[in-house]
Amino acid sequence: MGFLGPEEWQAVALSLKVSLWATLASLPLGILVAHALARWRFPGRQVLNGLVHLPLILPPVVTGYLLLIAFGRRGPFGAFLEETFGIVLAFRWTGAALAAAIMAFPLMVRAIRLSIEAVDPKLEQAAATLGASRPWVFLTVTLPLILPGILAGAILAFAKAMGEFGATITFVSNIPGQTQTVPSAIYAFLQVPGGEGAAMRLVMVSIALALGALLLSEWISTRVARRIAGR
Amino acid sequence: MGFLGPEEWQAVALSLKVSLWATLASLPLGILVAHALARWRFPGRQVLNGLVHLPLILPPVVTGYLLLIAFGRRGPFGAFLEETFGIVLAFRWTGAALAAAIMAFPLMVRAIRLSIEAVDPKLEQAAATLGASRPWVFLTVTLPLILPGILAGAILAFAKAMGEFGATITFVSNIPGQTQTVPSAIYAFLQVPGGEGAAMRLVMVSIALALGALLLSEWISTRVARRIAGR
Amino acid sequence: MSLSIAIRHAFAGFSLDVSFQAPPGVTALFGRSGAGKTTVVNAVAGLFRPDAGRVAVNGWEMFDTAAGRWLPPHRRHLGYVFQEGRLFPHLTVRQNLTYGRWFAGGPRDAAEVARIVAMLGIDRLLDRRPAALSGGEKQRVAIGRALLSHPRLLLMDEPLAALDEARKAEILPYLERLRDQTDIPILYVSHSVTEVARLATTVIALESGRVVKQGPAAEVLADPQAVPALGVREAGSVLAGRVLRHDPDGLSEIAVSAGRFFLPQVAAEPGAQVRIRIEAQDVILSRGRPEGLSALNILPATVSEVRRGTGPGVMVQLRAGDDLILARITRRSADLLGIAPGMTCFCIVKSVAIARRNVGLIRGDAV
Amino acid sequence: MSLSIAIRHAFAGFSLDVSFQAPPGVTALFGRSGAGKTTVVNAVAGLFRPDAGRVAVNGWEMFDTAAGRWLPPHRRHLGYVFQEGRLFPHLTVRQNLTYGRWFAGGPRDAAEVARIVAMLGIDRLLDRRPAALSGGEKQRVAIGRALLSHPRLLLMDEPLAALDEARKAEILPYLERLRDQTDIPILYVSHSVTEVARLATTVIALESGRVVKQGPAAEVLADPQAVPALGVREAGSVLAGRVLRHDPDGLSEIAVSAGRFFLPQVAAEPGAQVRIRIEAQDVILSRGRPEGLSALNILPATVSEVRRGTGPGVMVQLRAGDDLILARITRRSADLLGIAPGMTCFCIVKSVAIARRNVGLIRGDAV
Amino acid sequence: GDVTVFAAASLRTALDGIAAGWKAETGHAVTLSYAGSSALARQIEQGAPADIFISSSVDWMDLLETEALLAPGTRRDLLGNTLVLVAHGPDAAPVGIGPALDLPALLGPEGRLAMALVDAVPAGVYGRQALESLGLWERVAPQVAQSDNVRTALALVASGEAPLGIVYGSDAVAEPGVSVIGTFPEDSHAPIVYPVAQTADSDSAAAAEFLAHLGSPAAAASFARQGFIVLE
Ligand SMILES: Nc1ncnc2c1ncn2[C@@H]1O[C@H](COP(=O)(O)OP(=O)(O)OP(=O)(O)O)[C@@H](O)[C@H]1O
Ligand SMILES: Nc1ncnc2c1ncn2[C@@H]1O[C@H](COP(=O)(O)OP(=O)(O)OP(=O)(O)O)[C@@H](O)[C@H]1O
Ligand code: MOO
Ligand SMILES: [Mg+2]
Ligand SMILES: [Mg+2]
Repeated sequence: MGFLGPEEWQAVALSLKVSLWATLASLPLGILVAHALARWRFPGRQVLNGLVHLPLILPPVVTGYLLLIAFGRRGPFGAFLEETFGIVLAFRWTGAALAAAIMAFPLMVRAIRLSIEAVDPKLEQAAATLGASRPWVFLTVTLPLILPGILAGAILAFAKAMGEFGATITFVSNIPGQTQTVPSAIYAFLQVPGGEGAAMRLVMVSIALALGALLLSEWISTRVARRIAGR
Repeated sequence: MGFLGPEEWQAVALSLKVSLWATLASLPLGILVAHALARWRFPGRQVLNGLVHLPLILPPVVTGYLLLIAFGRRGPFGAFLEETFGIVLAFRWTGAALAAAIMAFPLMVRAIRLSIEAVDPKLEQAAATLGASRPWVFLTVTLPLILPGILAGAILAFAKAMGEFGATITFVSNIPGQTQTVPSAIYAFLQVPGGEGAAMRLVMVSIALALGALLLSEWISTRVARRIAGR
Repeated sequence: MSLSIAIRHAFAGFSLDVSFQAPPGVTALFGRSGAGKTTVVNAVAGLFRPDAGRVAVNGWEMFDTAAGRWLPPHRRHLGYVFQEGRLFPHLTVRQNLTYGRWFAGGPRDAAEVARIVAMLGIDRLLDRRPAALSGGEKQRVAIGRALLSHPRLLLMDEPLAALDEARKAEILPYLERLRDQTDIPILYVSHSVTEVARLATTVIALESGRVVKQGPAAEVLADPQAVPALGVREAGSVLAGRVLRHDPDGLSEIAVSAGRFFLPQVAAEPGAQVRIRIEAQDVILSRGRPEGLSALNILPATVSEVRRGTGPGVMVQLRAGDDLILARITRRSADLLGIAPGMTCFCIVKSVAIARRNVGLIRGDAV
Repeated sequence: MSLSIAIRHAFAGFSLDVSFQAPPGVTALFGRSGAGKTTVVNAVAGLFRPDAGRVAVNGWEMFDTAAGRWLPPHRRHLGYVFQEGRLFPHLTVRQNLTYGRWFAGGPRDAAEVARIVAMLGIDRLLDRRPAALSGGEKQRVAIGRALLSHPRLLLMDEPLAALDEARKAEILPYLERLRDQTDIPILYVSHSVTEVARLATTVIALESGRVVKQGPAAEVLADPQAVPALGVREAGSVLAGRVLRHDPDGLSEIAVSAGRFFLPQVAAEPGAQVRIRIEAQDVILSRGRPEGLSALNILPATVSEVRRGTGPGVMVQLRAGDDLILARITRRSADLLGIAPGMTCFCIVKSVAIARRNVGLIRGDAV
Repeated sequence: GDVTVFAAASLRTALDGIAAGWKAETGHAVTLSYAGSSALARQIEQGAPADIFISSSVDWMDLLETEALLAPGTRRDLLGNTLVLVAHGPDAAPVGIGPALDLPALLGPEGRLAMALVDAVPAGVYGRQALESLGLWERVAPQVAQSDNVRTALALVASGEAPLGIVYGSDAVAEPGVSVIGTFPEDSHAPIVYPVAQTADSDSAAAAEFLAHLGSPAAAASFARQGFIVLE
């Protein structure tokens, strides 16, 4: 507790929560979109592809601004979600998670997509001849084979979510305990004289967490690969 | 010219230049690092892996600060580069390219690494039995097979470079014609009430460029894949 | 007709136009490398969609361009043994084996798995993953996987090519039983006439994407005109017989229409129907009944057709009882012996020359 | 010794301990699926590093755990034809073929490429990519690729298994010429005794990771004791002969030590040395010289060894001139004829029973 | 009883202290969200749960006021600031700021003048106004390096990357790496003002109290310590 103050620890906890949720909640959609882009041919495929990549191309502030306009309380989606489901994203940690998820989405999708493309379609064909319908082929053959890719995509997304700043602060502001993630806290420290020390301490915590996740994922996927190689 | 003012067009041209150079110049290193991470086992492999990912994890502003400290004229690397090679990065478009390259590097490396991991080592073995040494195996077998992955990684990096803002403005600031990239220009517009219109025009140009590159890369890699599949 | 297939497709540089009907049993697709065998099988499996055609199994239409019908592979209920294995690398051998059963929804008979595992000799391997298997081991697992999926049609693309003789000899009887005891039609691709003769009910010979010969196996195989398509070395005829008894010295006596045949230990009860393939090159002809020879099988026969090619060999078709026998002898011998249609002579065949794999069972009376 | 190999390795559940020396020529690794053949070949290629061992080719040491020596695969100058092709998918057939030549640095003889392409029958395919090839076509390209890399040792892992008989028959003579006209040793894995008998100088029989039989091909193959290891169907002996002349009716006369042999069209000039494999099951024994038979080859011989097993067959070794002949007959015939060591009798072999693939050339007098 | 305050990020040190003091005094917690004024204003437009907004720019507050998003009668000018010229190093020699100041000479041929974005970020806008009114802008403009905020501009000077910079007095106060070598005359630029107001949506009873507390002597002392000028 001496290393960081209570408000900073709060930011760390919130960042972890936001990044975890952003990753986990977007994973199913990420897998679906990656699969669609890798294996299906449908009109609008390239439009979907472009859409997925937008957050990467745009300056984060713009993404945050667009989110604010769309999902703010007064925005069309924000109002709709609040009225119909009672879900409020604006200025809540859920909004931070949404921003992080959207910013990380292109990375997640690309990683998963590449790993799907690496799966030999001949194996999927073999599964089909054995009676597996498309969804079953996916669940029993493709999915297990791309687990390392999914893991890689998820961790990449998690890491990006941990570092996301521009879109988050623009969309959900920087409210301690609600939307103040580690990067926003770092930003706030850097805006005033003498805040660098505290900022660097936060940077170190954030590096430790994200690198820890990264190493864990490497370790797991090495093990999975080794198991498949029969060693 | 009516759509954007001359200063904005200048920013667009500069952004393209910076992103292209950032991508092309970091590509050889990206391939090398990806190959090392995918296929070699050496001590410090995980440290390298972590290092590569740092820009993804850190808030961009922090990366910008660190760049400034390291590559500024007074920084250890900056001074060295200036004295020995006469290369100045601070306040030059080259510095913007460095910032963009570093921010995009983890994405590039991951994409290439995944595609290297998807190459069947049995083919590389076959090449070795035919007399190809490691570098030749890489050049004649691995490299052609991962071309789609390299292309994907390069375009991803290019897109990220086009959108990079935080690290760039912190490191090389915003000098019209020198370091004012499209995201800086957009940011500037968003800072003043009523600037949204001009910002959105720039956003559209930036989307068009990056998506164009993206679609081009998709098209090329589909063609390459089709050629390999013999269709 | 159990199997009705018509497929037309044009690749750049290769066009396929194959159409045939086959009764129940094993339909062998026979032809040289690149003739189009795998392509036909893939079209039947639904893995490849030809420009035009129709595929039906036991009247069940799986594909018909005229009617715009196209069943996806997983709705076709096929067991496909691929030329290159295609095991699931992430599953153990056991999981690979039971993969198709899972979808077949049929009875989950543990004994069935055990039986097939034992037959294929893969008990030791059940907990390994495919990467740790040898080439032949992989192929055996692939066969087991297809068999265990309770298919309505079994597609086998050179399933035994990677296996050694001993293993082939162990697996062939099982395929025979499949053919005889179930209604599952089998479409079987092979380069080996031995396998074809032993298993096939119907033979379809392909050449450059066209059917050049088709018909019941016994007919096609004993047709001197078919010899070029099958390859001279592989010519031979098939005799039907009935097991009479097993002698204590290890020989089995078989009644054939022209007399009695001796074969080493036939694995069937007395009374069982068998088919015996006699390779044309293993038949010696003699004008008189020879004495003092180590060959036990000597059948009287009448020459029905003589086909001389350009080479040193002559293909002679003989009628022995109700059966046709094909003999390949040198032109010189044919001239010396004065072989001509109508002439009677004796066919001499060594008992041991008829490999066990050349003796097949009909209607599962196997022991 | 041209090839000196010792390899020890323990997998979980399978241990390998193989050690043999072989003179120049073709060394055949023979054994059932899972015996360890591919593992040995991989160790020689340097693709697999065994726990311990030594590999040397023509005195050139490539691997020696005792000396801590280990050459990487690309420094070994090998041509490896893999069990599963492994063509480069991004290269055309032509580029695949010339890949190894590029590194070999030897002469770039365009005619050489043309010759090998013609022999393998892949001219039509040169501009395709591997994905558009059939199984057999792929394997032919793989063979060409290995041959064109000017290897010091050729490793072939069941290279012909995916090919049809006609194609096999075309490729075998080329391998023979390689064996006879160059010093390139060949380590050849096969399930087919025909191939082994035709090509092998030395036979190494493996069983469960151990060498169970080794020696010169003619000896191992004519050894009645070796029959169980090779498989009864595959037993046979090899005779040395010299082409005398080609008769106008398409038969070639061959002088063997015991007399004269007639074979269909042997592709060699008069004077050429040949080796003739005679399958034990194709030999008929007769007490007296038979008359009026369509079989042309009748050699006088003396029984030298009789080996009775538990089955209905008996393996008889005979001395015919300087050569050994193996005959497999039924126990019943052996008893009827009173076959016993020392007895003289006649060996009858049909000319056409000796497949062209069973006739090999020695020292490249091929036409 | 709690209050949420949206405040320009540069006020952090002072406001954190004031809020802590107020909480100790009244028991009411203050939640402070720091970001750029533009972001905060847009968020308030979108219904952000802010009770009080302290902006670093008059423009954004004006915008909210015209949109009727402020509680009428609550807006006032809270703080002012000075605009200073800083140089790299702890003890650079002071210069006289006036039309005679030769900035290009001070900068040298390669040197950059670090400022915040001169068209967008208030500190940059004021700086440009000052330079223009002194007739210095034309000559120095090509050498200006603009940052996205004042702190980055300051960091450029502190690290020596840029020899000179124009920042707020409050920013220069605690930065040991720079020295203030001159203060721009108050009349060379529009008044630097940090307006404060309660939002129209605010229903917090404590908000008005905290708003009042911001004008207390304790708060004023705290602001002054950070180099701000307390107005009123
Ligand atoms: N995509 C393609 N484009 C062009 N030609 C093709 C394509 N796929 C297959 N072919 C050709 O079609 C022919 C038939 O191929 P197929 O795989 O059916 O042969 P096969 O009879 O199974 O041969 P094998 O016994 O060697 O496996 C071959 O000549 C092959 O080169
Ligand atoms: N990584 C491994 N772990 C455990 N066992 C292995 C491994 N690799 C191979 N084996 C076993 O080693 C034995 C020899 O395999 P190998 O591939 O050399 O056989 P092979 O003689 O080439 O057979 P085939 O004729 O079927 O190709 C097999 O029983 C195989 O299961
Ligand atoms: O890249 Mo951004 O500028 O803040 O996340
Ligand atoms: Mg095929
Ligand atoms: Mg093998």
